[in-house]
Amino acid sequence: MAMLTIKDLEVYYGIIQAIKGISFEVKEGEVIALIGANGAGKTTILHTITGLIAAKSGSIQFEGNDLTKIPAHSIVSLGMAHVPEGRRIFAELTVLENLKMGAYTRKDKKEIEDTIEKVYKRFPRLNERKNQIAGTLSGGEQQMLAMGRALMSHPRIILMDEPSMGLSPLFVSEIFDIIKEISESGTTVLLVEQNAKKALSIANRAYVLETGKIVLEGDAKELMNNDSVKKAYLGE
Amino acid sequence: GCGKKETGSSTEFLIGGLGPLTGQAASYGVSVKQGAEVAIEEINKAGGVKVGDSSLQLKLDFADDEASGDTAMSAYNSLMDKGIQALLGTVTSGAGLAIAEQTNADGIFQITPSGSAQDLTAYDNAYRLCFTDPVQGVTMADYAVKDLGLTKIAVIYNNSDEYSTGVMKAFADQVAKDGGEIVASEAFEKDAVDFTTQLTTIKGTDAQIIFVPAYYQDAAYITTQAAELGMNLPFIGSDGWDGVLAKVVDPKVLEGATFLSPFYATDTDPKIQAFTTAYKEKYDAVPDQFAADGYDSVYVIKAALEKAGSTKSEDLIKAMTEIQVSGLTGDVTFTADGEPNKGVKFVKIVNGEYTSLTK
Amino acid sequence: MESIIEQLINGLRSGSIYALIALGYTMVYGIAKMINFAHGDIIMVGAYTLYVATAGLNIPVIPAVLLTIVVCAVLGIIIEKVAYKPLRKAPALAVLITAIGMSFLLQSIALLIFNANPITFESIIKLKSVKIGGVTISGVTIVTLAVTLICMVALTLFITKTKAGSAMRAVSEDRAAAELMGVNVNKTISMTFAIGSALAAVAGIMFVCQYQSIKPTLGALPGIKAFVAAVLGGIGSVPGAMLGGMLLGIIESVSKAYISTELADAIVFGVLVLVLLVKPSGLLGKNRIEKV
Amino acid sequence: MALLEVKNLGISFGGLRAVDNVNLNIDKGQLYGLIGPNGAGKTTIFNLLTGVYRPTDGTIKIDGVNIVGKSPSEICQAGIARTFQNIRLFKKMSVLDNVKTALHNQMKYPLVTSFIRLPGYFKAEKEMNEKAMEILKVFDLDGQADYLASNLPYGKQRKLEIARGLATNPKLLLLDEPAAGMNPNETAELMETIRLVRDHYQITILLIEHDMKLVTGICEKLLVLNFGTELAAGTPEEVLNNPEVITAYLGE
Amino acid sequence: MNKGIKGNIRNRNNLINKKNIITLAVIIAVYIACVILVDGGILNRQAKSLLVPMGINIILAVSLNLTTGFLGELSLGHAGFMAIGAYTGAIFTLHANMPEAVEFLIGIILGGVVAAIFGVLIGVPVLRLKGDYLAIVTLGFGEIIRSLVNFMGITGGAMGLKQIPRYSNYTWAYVIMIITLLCITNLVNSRYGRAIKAIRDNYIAAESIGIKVSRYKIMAFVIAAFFAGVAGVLYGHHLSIVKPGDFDYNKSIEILVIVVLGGMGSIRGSVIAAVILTILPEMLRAADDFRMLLYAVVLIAMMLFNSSGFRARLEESGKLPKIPLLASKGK
Ligand SMILES: Nc1ncnc2c1ncn2[C@@H]1O[C@H](COP(=O)(O)OP(=O)(O)OP(=O)(O)O)[C@@H](O)[C@H]1O
Ligand SMILES: Nc1ncnc2c1ncn2[C@@H]1O[C@H](COP(=O)(O)OP(=O)(O)OP(=O)(O)O)[C@@H](O)[C@H]1O
Ligand SMILES: [Mg+2]
Ligand SMILES: [Mg+2]
Repeated sequence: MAMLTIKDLEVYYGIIQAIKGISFEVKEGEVIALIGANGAGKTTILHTITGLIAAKSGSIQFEGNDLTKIPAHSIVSLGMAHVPEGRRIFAELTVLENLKMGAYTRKDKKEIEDTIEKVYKRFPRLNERKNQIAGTLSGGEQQMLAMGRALMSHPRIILMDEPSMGLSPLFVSEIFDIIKEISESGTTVLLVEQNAKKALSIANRAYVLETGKIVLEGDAKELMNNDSVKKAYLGE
Repeated sequence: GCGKKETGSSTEFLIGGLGPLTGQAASYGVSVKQGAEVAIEEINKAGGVKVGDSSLQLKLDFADDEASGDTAMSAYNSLMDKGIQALLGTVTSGAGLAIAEQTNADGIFQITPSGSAQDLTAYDNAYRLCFTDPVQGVTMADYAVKDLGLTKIAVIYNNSDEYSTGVMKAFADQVAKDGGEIVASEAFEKDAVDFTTQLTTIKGTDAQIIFVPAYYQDAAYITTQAAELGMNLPFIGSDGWDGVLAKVVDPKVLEGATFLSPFYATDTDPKIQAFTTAYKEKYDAVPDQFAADGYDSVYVIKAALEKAGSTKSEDLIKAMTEIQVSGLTGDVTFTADGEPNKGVKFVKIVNGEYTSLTK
Repeated sequence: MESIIEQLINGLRSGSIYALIALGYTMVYGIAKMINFAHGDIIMVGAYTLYVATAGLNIPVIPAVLLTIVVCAVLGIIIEKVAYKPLRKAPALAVLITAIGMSFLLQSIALLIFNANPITFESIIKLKSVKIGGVTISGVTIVTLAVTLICMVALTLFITKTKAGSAMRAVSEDRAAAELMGVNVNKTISMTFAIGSALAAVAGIMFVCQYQSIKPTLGALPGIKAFVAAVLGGIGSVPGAMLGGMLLGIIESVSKAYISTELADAIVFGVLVLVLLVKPSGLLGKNRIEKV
Repeated sequence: MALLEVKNLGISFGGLRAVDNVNLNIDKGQLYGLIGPNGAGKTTIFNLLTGVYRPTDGTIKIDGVNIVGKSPSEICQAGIARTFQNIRLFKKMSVLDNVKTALHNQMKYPLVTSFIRLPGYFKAEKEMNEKAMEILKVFDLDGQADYLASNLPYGKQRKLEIARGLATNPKLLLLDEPAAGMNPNETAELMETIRLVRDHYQITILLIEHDMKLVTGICEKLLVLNFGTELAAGTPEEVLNNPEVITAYLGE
Repeated sequence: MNKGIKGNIRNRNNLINKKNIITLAVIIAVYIACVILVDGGILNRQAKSLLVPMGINIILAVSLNLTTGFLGELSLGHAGFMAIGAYTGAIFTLHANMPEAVEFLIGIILGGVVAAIFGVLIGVPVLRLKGDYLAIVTLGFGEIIRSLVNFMGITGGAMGLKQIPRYSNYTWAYVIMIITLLCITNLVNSRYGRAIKAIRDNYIAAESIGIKVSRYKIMAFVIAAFFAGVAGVLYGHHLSIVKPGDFDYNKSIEILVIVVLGGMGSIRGSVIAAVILTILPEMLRAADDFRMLLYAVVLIAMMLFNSSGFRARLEESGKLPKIPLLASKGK
C-alpha cells in the first residue's frame, strides 16, 4: 500500500477553487515530483497535506491516518516534515534555536544533539553561523536552515516546496544531491519544483499540475521526454 | 426605564435626575439617586404632594450622564423627551455647566444636589442645595487660621477636578487674608492612588496642618499613607470627606480629622437615623452625603410644589425663595441667586467615630 | 539627602507595581503580538476575587491567593478563546478594539456586581515596615519588589530556556511554521494568556495590599501606566518591563517632588518620548534591522 | 564616461564583512549581470546603491554625481530604480495605482489642487493614467490594471515591480532575481521583456540572477561576487569559463 | 473573474461626471432631510441633540482614518489635537467681538491651524517611531497636551472654559463635515494620497520610488490634526464648556473604535460607524444599569462579526446581502 494517498482533493480560498479534485499517491522510498506553472496549486496541496489549510472534500491517507482529520501540529509526530515555500524560518531565533524547534516533538536530548551534528555535517555553513539571528542569513543560507530544521524531526516523509528557489547553480545541484541523499537514506520525498528538469532527473515519478488539476502523470524519465512537458516546463 | 408618561398628568409629577451611574464618578450619582428614591417612596407612601386640590405622586427618572458634558446634554434631552417637569441634577459640576444654558432656555426648574461650581446657578432657573466651592474654601480657611490658630498650612488637591481646585483656590485666598501661609501646595491627578511623594514633600516643610479638599476615597488614601510615612499632622477637609471612615482600614489614621459636612450617617438626629435605616433596608448600604443631598433635594421640590400650588416651572422657581426645608443636611432657605442659606456643620473624627463639632 | 532617598523609595512603591503589571503586558504582547487592553481589568478582577475569597468566603490567605491566580488565569484563557481567537486572521487593530470592548465589559460586570462604591480591603501582607537610617520602606513594597523580581527571573528563564518558551517565541513569529514543527498554537496562546493573566492576578493582589481599596475601574490607570512602562523598557522584553516599571515610578516621584506635581504626567511622557527618540525600541528592546 | 561608477565599495555588519572593495563601472545602455553564490553580497550591493544601507567605505557615482549618504528617495530621483528579492508591492493598492505612485515625482500638482480638484488635478491624473497604462502594456498587465496588486499571480507581481521601477524614469534599473520562481517558459518571456525595456526606454540595467539561461541570454557583461569581493568580471563567456567561477558558483 | 479581486475603480477624469453629480445630490438631499426632521418637529429632542455630535464624530473619525487607515500608523492622541482646537477656538470667540458667523468661522480655522502646528511639532520627532511605539507616544502627547491645558491660566485649568457661545448647530456641523469628507476623499485619491497609502503598504518600496517618507507621514498627520482641531472647535461651541478631562485618552480611543469598526481606510465606513456609535449609547439608555455592559457586548460582537471572517462567509454563501458598509478592508 502507498504511504501517502490523496483522493479527490478539493480546496478553496474563499470562493476561489484552487484544487479541483486531485488524486495521487506516494509510495514508501519514492521521490515524487509535482511540477506546474505559477499558481497551479502545488503549494496549496502541500499546505493541505500538513493541515495548514482545510480541504473542502477528499481524503489524505498517511499510513492509515486521515490527515484531514488531524490537527496540523500533530502531523509532524506521525513522521512527516514540510519545508515550506519561502522557507518560513523563525527570523528572530538563532540558527541553533531554529534547529531545536525542528525537534520540538522529540524528547531524547542526546538524540537531538546527534541529529544537530548530522545536520551541521550536511550544511557546514549552518555550523559557522549557529548563533546568528536567522533573519539576517542570505537567501541560500535560509534555505539550508529550513531543510536542516525539517530533518531535525527525523521524518519518514519530507515535503519540499521549491527548495531550489533563489539558489546559485552550484547550490541548486548541491540541494538536489542532498535531496537524493535524503531519499537514499530511506526518507520518502514529495518535491514541488519550478526547476522541472532537475526535479524530474532525481524523481521516480511525477505529476504535472495545471490550474488545480493533474493533467499528466507517470514515470519521471518518460515525462522528461514527453513533448508537451518539454515545451511547457523544460523550455526546450 | 419607564415607558411613555402622560406629561403633566394630574396624578403624577415626573422629576428627571441627572448624574453619573457609570464611570469613575458613578458612586456619587448612585448615592444621589438612591437618596432621592428613599425620599420619594416616603412622600408617596404618605399620600404624595398636595398641589392645589390634587395630590401628586412623585416619580423619578434618573439618567446616566457619566459626569461628562456631552453625555449630559443628550441624557438631559432624553429626559425632556419623556416630559420631566423638574430636574434634580446634575450631581457633578462639569456636566451641569454643559447643560446650564439649555435648561435655562427650556425654563425648567432645576436643583443641583451636589454640584458646587459657582456658575451652576448663574441662570434664574437653577438652584443648589449644597455649599459652593468658594464658601467651603473660605469656611475651612477661617477654621484653620482663626479657630485653630494654625498659620502654616499644606494643601493637597486634585488638579484635574474643578471641585477640588475651586475649594483650594478660595481656601488659599482666605488663608492669605487671615494672615496664614500656604507652605506647600501639592497637586494630584484624577485616579491617583499614591500620594507618598506629595506627603514626603510636606513632611519636609514646617506645615502644621494639611488641608485636603477632595473626595473621601482620596482622603482615605492620603490619611492612610501619611500614617504609613509616620506623619502625624492634623488633617482638615471639605465636604467630600463624608464617608471617609468606611474607606480606611484603620480608623486611627483619621483621628482628629475635621471636615465640613452637612451629613453623617451616625448622627444621633432622629431624622437622620430614620433615613439611615430606610436607606440601609432598601440598598444594603450606608448613606453618604450625596444620598442625603438627593433626599433633601426631593423635599425641596416637594416644598416648592406645595408653596407654588402649581407644577409649572416658573411658579416653582418663584416659590423657591419663600420656602424653608428642614432636611438631613440642615435647615435651608434659598436666596434669589439660587444659593442655599444654611448653617455650617463641622464633623470631627473622635475615637473612630464621627462627632458633631460645635464651635 | 534623606528626602531624596525617601522620594526614591516612594517611586519604587508605585514602580514595583507598574513593573509587575508590565511583565504580564509585555509577555502577552511579545507572544500574541497584541496590546491586551483588558490586562488592567484582569488586575481588578484579581483584586475582587481576593476580596471575595478572604472577606466573603473566609478562605485562609494562601489558598485565597492561589484561588485568585487560578481564577484570573482561567479568565484570561476564556477571554482569549471567546474574543481574540476568532480574530487571529484579522488586522491587529481589530483585536485591539475587541480588547478595549473586553475591558469595558469586565468593568461593567464588576460595576453591576459590586457597584461603584470602593471597597476597603485590609492588606494580607503583615510584614512590618523596615527602617534603614531615617528612611522607612513599607513591608508591602518589599514584598512587591521581591515578587516582581522573582516573576521576572522565572519568566525570563521560562521563555528562553524551556521548550514551551521556545514554542511561544516560535508562535510569536510564524504561527503556521510553528505548527509545522508540531507546536499546538492554540494551546500555546492559551498558555500565554494564562501566564499573563496569572501575573495580572499577582499584580492585583499586590495592588490591593498596597492601596487597600478596590473599585471597578481600579485597573484602568495602572494598566495604561504599566503599558507605558513596558514600552519604555522595550515592549516584548521581560527585563525591560521590570526596568521600565521601576523607572516610571521613580521618574514620576522625582518629578512630582522636585519639579511640579501639576506637570508630573507631562514630564513622565516627555521622558518616554525622549527615550524613544534616542532608542526607538525602548531601553532594552531589540532594535531590529529589516533585511531588505 | 560610465553611467555608474562604484569604487572600493564596502560594508560591515558587526564583524561580518558583507561587501569588500568592490569596483563596478557600467556604461550607458548596458545590460549588466551581477552573480555569485548565496550570501555573496549581491543584494547588499543593491541596498548600498539605493541608499537602504550606508556604505562603510567607497564611493558611488551616477552620471558623475556622488550619491553616498543620500536617502533612498533622493537616489531614486538621481536616477536609480530597483526591484526587490522578496517582492515589495503596494499590496492594497490597484495595479494601476502602483505604477501611478511611481510617477509621483514626474507629474506634480500642489496639495490645494488635490483637495479641491482644480483643473490641474484632472490634467495631471489623466496624463498619469495614460503613462501608467502605457508602461503596463509593455508588461502585458494592462488587462489587470484594476486588480489589487496582492491578487496578481506571482509571476505578474514580479513584472509589476519592474513596471513600477520603470515608471520612476530611471537611468539605471536594478533587478534582484527577476526570474526567481518562474519556469523556463516564463523566464524566456521575461528575457524578452527586459531586452525590450532596455531598448525602448534606453536605460541601463543591472540584474542579479541565478538562472544561467537568463544571465547568458541577455547580459553583456558580468561581475561575479564571492564572499563580498570580486571573483571575476568580463563577458559571459569569459566569466563562465573561469575555473574559479565554476568551482565557487556554477559547479560542473 | 471574481468581482472581489478588483481594486478600486480608476479616477474619473472630469469634474462633471455622473458620480460627482450623484454625490452632490445626496449631500443636498441629506441636508434637506435634516432640515425637515429638525424644524418639522419630527425628531425628538434627544435625537436632535445628537446631530451635532454625530457630525463632530464623523470629522474626527474620518481625519483619524487618514493617519490610521491610510497612513497605517496607530495614533492614540487624536483627542489632544481636538483639545487644542477646542481651546483655541473658544479662547478666540470668547475674546473676539465680531459678528457671530465671522467670529465662528475664524475660530474654526484658527483652531484647525493651531492644532496643525502642534501636529508638526509632534509629528516631526514622533513619526520616526513605528507601530506600537508610535501609538504609545501619541497617547503620551495627548496626555501632555491635557496636562498643559490643565496647568495654564488662559485655559481655566481644571475648571475649564465656560460660557463659550453656543454657535455650533447642525448646519455648521454638516457643512464642515462635508468639507472634511470631500477634502479627505479627494486627498486620498490624489498623488499625495497614493504616496501615503504606498508608505502604509511598504515604506521601503515607497522610498525606493522616490517618495519622501517622513514628509508624507507628517503631511498626513498634520492634515488629520487640522481636522481634529476643527472638530474640537465645533465641540467647544456645542457644549459651551470645555474641560481638560473631556480630551483624555478615552476620547482618543473612542474615535479609534469608530475608525476600526468602520474599516481601516474606508471613509464611508467611518461615517457609518460614527453615526452608529453616536446613537448606540443613547439607544441603550433604556437598559439603565446594563447600559455599559450592553455597549461592551455590542462592541465586541460587532468586531467579531465584522472581522472574524464570519461575515465574509455569510456573504459568500449568499445568506447575507453584500453590505458595503463597515467594510472590513483589513488584511
Ligand atoms: N491565500 C490565498 N488567498 C486566495 N487565493 C490564493 C491564496 N493562496 C493561493 N491562492 C490562489 O490559489 C492558486 C494556487 O496557488 P498556489 O500557491 O498553490 O500555487 P503554486 O502552484 O504553488 O504556485 P507558485 O509556483 O507560484 O508557488 C493560485 O491561483 C493562487 O492565486
Ligand atoms: N542587515 C544585515 N545584518 C547582518 N547581516 C547581514 C545583513 N544583511 C545581509 N547580511 C549578511 O550579508 C551577507 C550577504 O547577504 P546578501 O543578502 O547580500 O546575499 P546575496 O548575495 O544577495 O545572496 P542570495 O543570492 O542568497 O540572495 C549574508 O551573509 C547575510 O547574512
Ligand atoms: Mg508555490
Ligand atoms: Mg540576494
